[in-house]
Amino acid sequence: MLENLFTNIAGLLRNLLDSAGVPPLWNDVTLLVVKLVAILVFILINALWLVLMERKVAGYMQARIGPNRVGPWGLLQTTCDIGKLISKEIPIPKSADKILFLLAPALVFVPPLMIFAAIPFGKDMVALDLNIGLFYVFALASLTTIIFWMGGWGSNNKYSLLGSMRVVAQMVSYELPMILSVLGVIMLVGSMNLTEIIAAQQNMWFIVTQPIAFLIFFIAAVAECNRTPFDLVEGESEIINGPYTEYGGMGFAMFFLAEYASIMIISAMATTIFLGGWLAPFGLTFIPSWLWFFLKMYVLIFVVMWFRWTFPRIRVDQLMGFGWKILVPLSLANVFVTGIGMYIYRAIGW
Amino acid sequence: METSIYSVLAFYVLAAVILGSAILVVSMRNIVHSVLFLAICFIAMAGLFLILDAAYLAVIQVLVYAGAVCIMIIFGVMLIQRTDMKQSNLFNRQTFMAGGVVALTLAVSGFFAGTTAWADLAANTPVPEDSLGQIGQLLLSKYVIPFEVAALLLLVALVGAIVLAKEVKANVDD
Amino acid sequence: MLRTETYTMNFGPQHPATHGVFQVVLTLDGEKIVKAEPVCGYLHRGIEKLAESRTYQQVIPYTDRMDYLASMLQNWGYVMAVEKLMGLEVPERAEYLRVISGELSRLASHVLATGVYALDVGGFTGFLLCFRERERMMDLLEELTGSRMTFSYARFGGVADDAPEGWLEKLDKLMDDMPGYIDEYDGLITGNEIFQARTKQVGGLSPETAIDYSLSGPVLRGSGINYDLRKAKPYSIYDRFDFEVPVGKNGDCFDRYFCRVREMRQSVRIIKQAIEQIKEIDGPIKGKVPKALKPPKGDAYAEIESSKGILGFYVVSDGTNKPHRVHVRRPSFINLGYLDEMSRGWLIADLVAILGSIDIVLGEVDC
Amino acid sequence: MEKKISEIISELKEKFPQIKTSEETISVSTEDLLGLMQELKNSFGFNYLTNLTAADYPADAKGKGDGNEDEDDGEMEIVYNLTSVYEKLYLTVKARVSRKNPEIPSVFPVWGGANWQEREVYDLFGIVFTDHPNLKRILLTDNFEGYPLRKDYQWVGGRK
Repeated sequence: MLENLFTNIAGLLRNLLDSAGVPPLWNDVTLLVVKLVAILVFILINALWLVLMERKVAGYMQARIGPNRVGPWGLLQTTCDIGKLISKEIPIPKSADKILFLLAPALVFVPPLMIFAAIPFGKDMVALDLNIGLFYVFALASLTTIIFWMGGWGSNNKYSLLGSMRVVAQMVSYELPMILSVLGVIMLVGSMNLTEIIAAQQNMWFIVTQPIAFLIFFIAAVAECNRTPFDLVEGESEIINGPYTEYGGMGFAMFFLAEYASIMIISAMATTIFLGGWLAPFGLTFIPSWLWFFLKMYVLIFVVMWFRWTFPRIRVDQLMGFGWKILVPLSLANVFVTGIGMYIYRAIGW
Repeated sequence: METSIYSVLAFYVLAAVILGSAILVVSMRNIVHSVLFLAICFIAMAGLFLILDAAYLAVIQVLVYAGAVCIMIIFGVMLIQRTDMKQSNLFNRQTFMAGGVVALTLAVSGFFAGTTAWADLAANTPVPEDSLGQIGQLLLSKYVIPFEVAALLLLVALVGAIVLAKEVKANVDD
Repeated sequence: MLRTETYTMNFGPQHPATHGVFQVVLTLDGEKIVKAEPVCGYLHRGIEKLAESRTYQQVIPYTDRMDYLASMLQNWGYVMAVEKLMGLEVPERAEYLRVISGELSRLASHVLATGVYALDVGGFTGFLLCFRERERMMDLLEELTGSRMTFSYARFGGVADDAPEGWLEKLDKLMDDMPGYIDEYDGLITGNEIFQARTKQVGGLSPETAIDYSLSGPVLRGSGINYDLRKAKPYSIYDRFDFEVPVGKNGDCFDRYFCRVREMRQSVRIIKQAIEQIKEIDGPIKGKVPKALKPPKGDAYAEIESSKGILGFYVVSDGTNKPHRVHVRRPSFINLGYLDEMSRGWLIADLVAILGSIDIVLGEVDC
Repeated sequence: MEKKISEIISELKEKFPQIKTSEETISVSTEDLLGLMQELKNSFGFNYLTNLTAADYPADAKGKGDGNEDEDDGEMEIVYNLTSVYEKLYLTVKARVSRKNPEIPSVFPVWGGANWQEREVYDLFGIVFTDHPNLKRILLTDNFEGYPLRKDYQWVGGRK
């Protein structure tokens, strides 16, 4: 019953539309729109909740309590924060490039939304089942760079410019090891379809067969969403707040929430590729598949937060050196070893 | 490939976006805006590939062109001082020369476009399901020489970039 | 070959990493610092001038406002200079109370410096963990003096008040816990790979330069110079305690930071010994000092080891009840003087690490 | 230790006959200053300039009777506190300049630590340190008028 909760709702909707005499194409389009809206709502609610979770996690790690005034257990804290931020004026610097400055926070949620459309949240729960799903995710993720850069450049502030320079350099550098690290998985599966990748982990998760790839992917992914120890983009003790220095009110909130959306994305991707996605481990199938997905995702999100409240920030040249001198060669070696392993495997005919 | 009214509509919309943004790329006074229109142009082209069922190419288009080539141009923009192109030489003596080159390019590509038997191609070879695997096969068998030459070219460019970027000195007075 | 253009950037006066209102005008080549020109004075209140129109006693609260993170030591330095000028004797119990409160203040200052340094290199948790302990110290100091930061505890020829009932026991308890806390800092901050990568070999300072530029405190000792006034020229009763002077090896940011951490352990040692010894001493906490204080004509210079370095007070008397001139040798100010040379060739992120490792307090820099 | 300081002072007395000495203090003229400082650093190991400051002694004010009344306008005294870090020795050097023409050679070539301290003294007293590499105001703004730590400085506004 719970297992197919969401697929049943979708089916119900489709039947309803069919019986109303809507042509099939429009039926599909309507359903897709409904799915996308559902995903958007999901992202926003989750981002709100993650902000609170982050503050709670931080609080407990720092021997304090964290927000606990608004609502039970402080649950409504971020909701109130957003209310405050929405009601605030968005100050536009005099010399800023107005169009870019205002466009950037508006666009920043587009790539996460489009990426989530391709992620299977559970059994038969994927809005767009793409053949090249994995690549699709990376391609869209690479577009965020431009949006951050737009914001940083448009602010016309030297700190923002330095920040956007770092964004661009960091994201380009860490995209490479991230893509290279999943090549091993693609080789093993022989497909870039996310559903097939999950299906291939029926017997064994790829974190077991590709542990190094998982590490590289996770490190690079943390760097991609600019989180500590790779948060030099914001690096508040160095460059104030990087590209978002000049943003206030909702403009800032959008970037802020987008950061949590990208944490969700990397955690969801790592879950899908390496942790078996929505597959239940040890045959614990009485818990619905989508719940498994969220559980795994939240474990990874917690790890990312744990990083943030433990590590200091790395320096910009160390960041580049680490990416290009360690992660890239390591991921290439991983691809090479995987290839040899597959060859031997086939030769033995196991 | 079935031609529905929607795909035709999508084609014209995308084509208009591509042409419009391409014109804006060269006519924008602000170099930063030019780069952003270039990105839009690339993304719209990815849309064209999608209409042609070449999903892999579309994704590569976004990943490489919008995600990487544009970023490289952004680097270039950030490294130069001038962002305002008020004194831009949009029209000058070189306009005629450029016009000639463009006309020649148009003529050549038009010639090939006209002489290719599109109808046969479209009819006889349906888009394969696994386009990626086939591209890989072709690159390493039939087109291995161009593939390797391109790789070599990139390597040369890489080495050149490293040599150029090495030991850059700051332009300071004291 | 390619040449690059430099540009200038204002690092401050409003900036999260300048520890106050302080500006560095950076000339940058990309992110690399070509020149760093410190601009201070945003917090200049003219305390030296103000002191000239106040009586000697009235100057004590002004000293609180300089290094407000270790005000106990500032009070102490000032009263020591005036005592030297007047030839006053300080009762033994008062000296012990001064040492205990002074070392506790130094401990609080170092704890904060450690935490802030963690924050400077991006580790937020270290910062807040350090506040946890500082809170306990502040509570104790409040109980002793009635104030959390601006103590004004020292008096000419003694201290304001004796320790309240049970205070020494509470302090003893804190000192028992302190090594555990410091181990925690070592685990979370000092031992962290990224922290070490950020601070080791960064902002190196040779012992010769450190001496040449009159740097003092952990900055000097981090470069391997064993010079601590508490050992070199034992003032007050420091010759009665058994403690070591931690020194660094390479003079980099890490050494300066680590000196501070190890100094905390030494401070704990000193306080524990002082608590033991003060129990035997029962006596007045204030010497015989006339109400209207008129030191004889002349001048005196006294220096103590504050948490930031050598804190010197130069007091000139013209025979009236107001000082003719008071000058403060502020360690933060002079340590900051070498910032430009120290940060050249490093990145912006390193500037933050270097500035943090000097451990300045702007109230003291600008005076 | 006392003995060592007195030895140093008597040795110095031979080399610079004009200086006036007391227990741990040397008074020197501006002409002899740089030579004396160099000697102190190179021969006696005073490698550390702990403190450099000044005090104003105008003729009309209470500073009178400090032994120097030959100038009409009074004098300003610059005080150097020197330390030998390795030998643990301490010495004070004082030099006087006239208030009318406050000029004194910079000791920056001897100790780098003089850099900011001399700037501070210049800022607040208006004493010009000749040959200082970067003598400009440090605590006050560049367009500040007057030198506030001089006794005759009058400020406008604020409470007395």
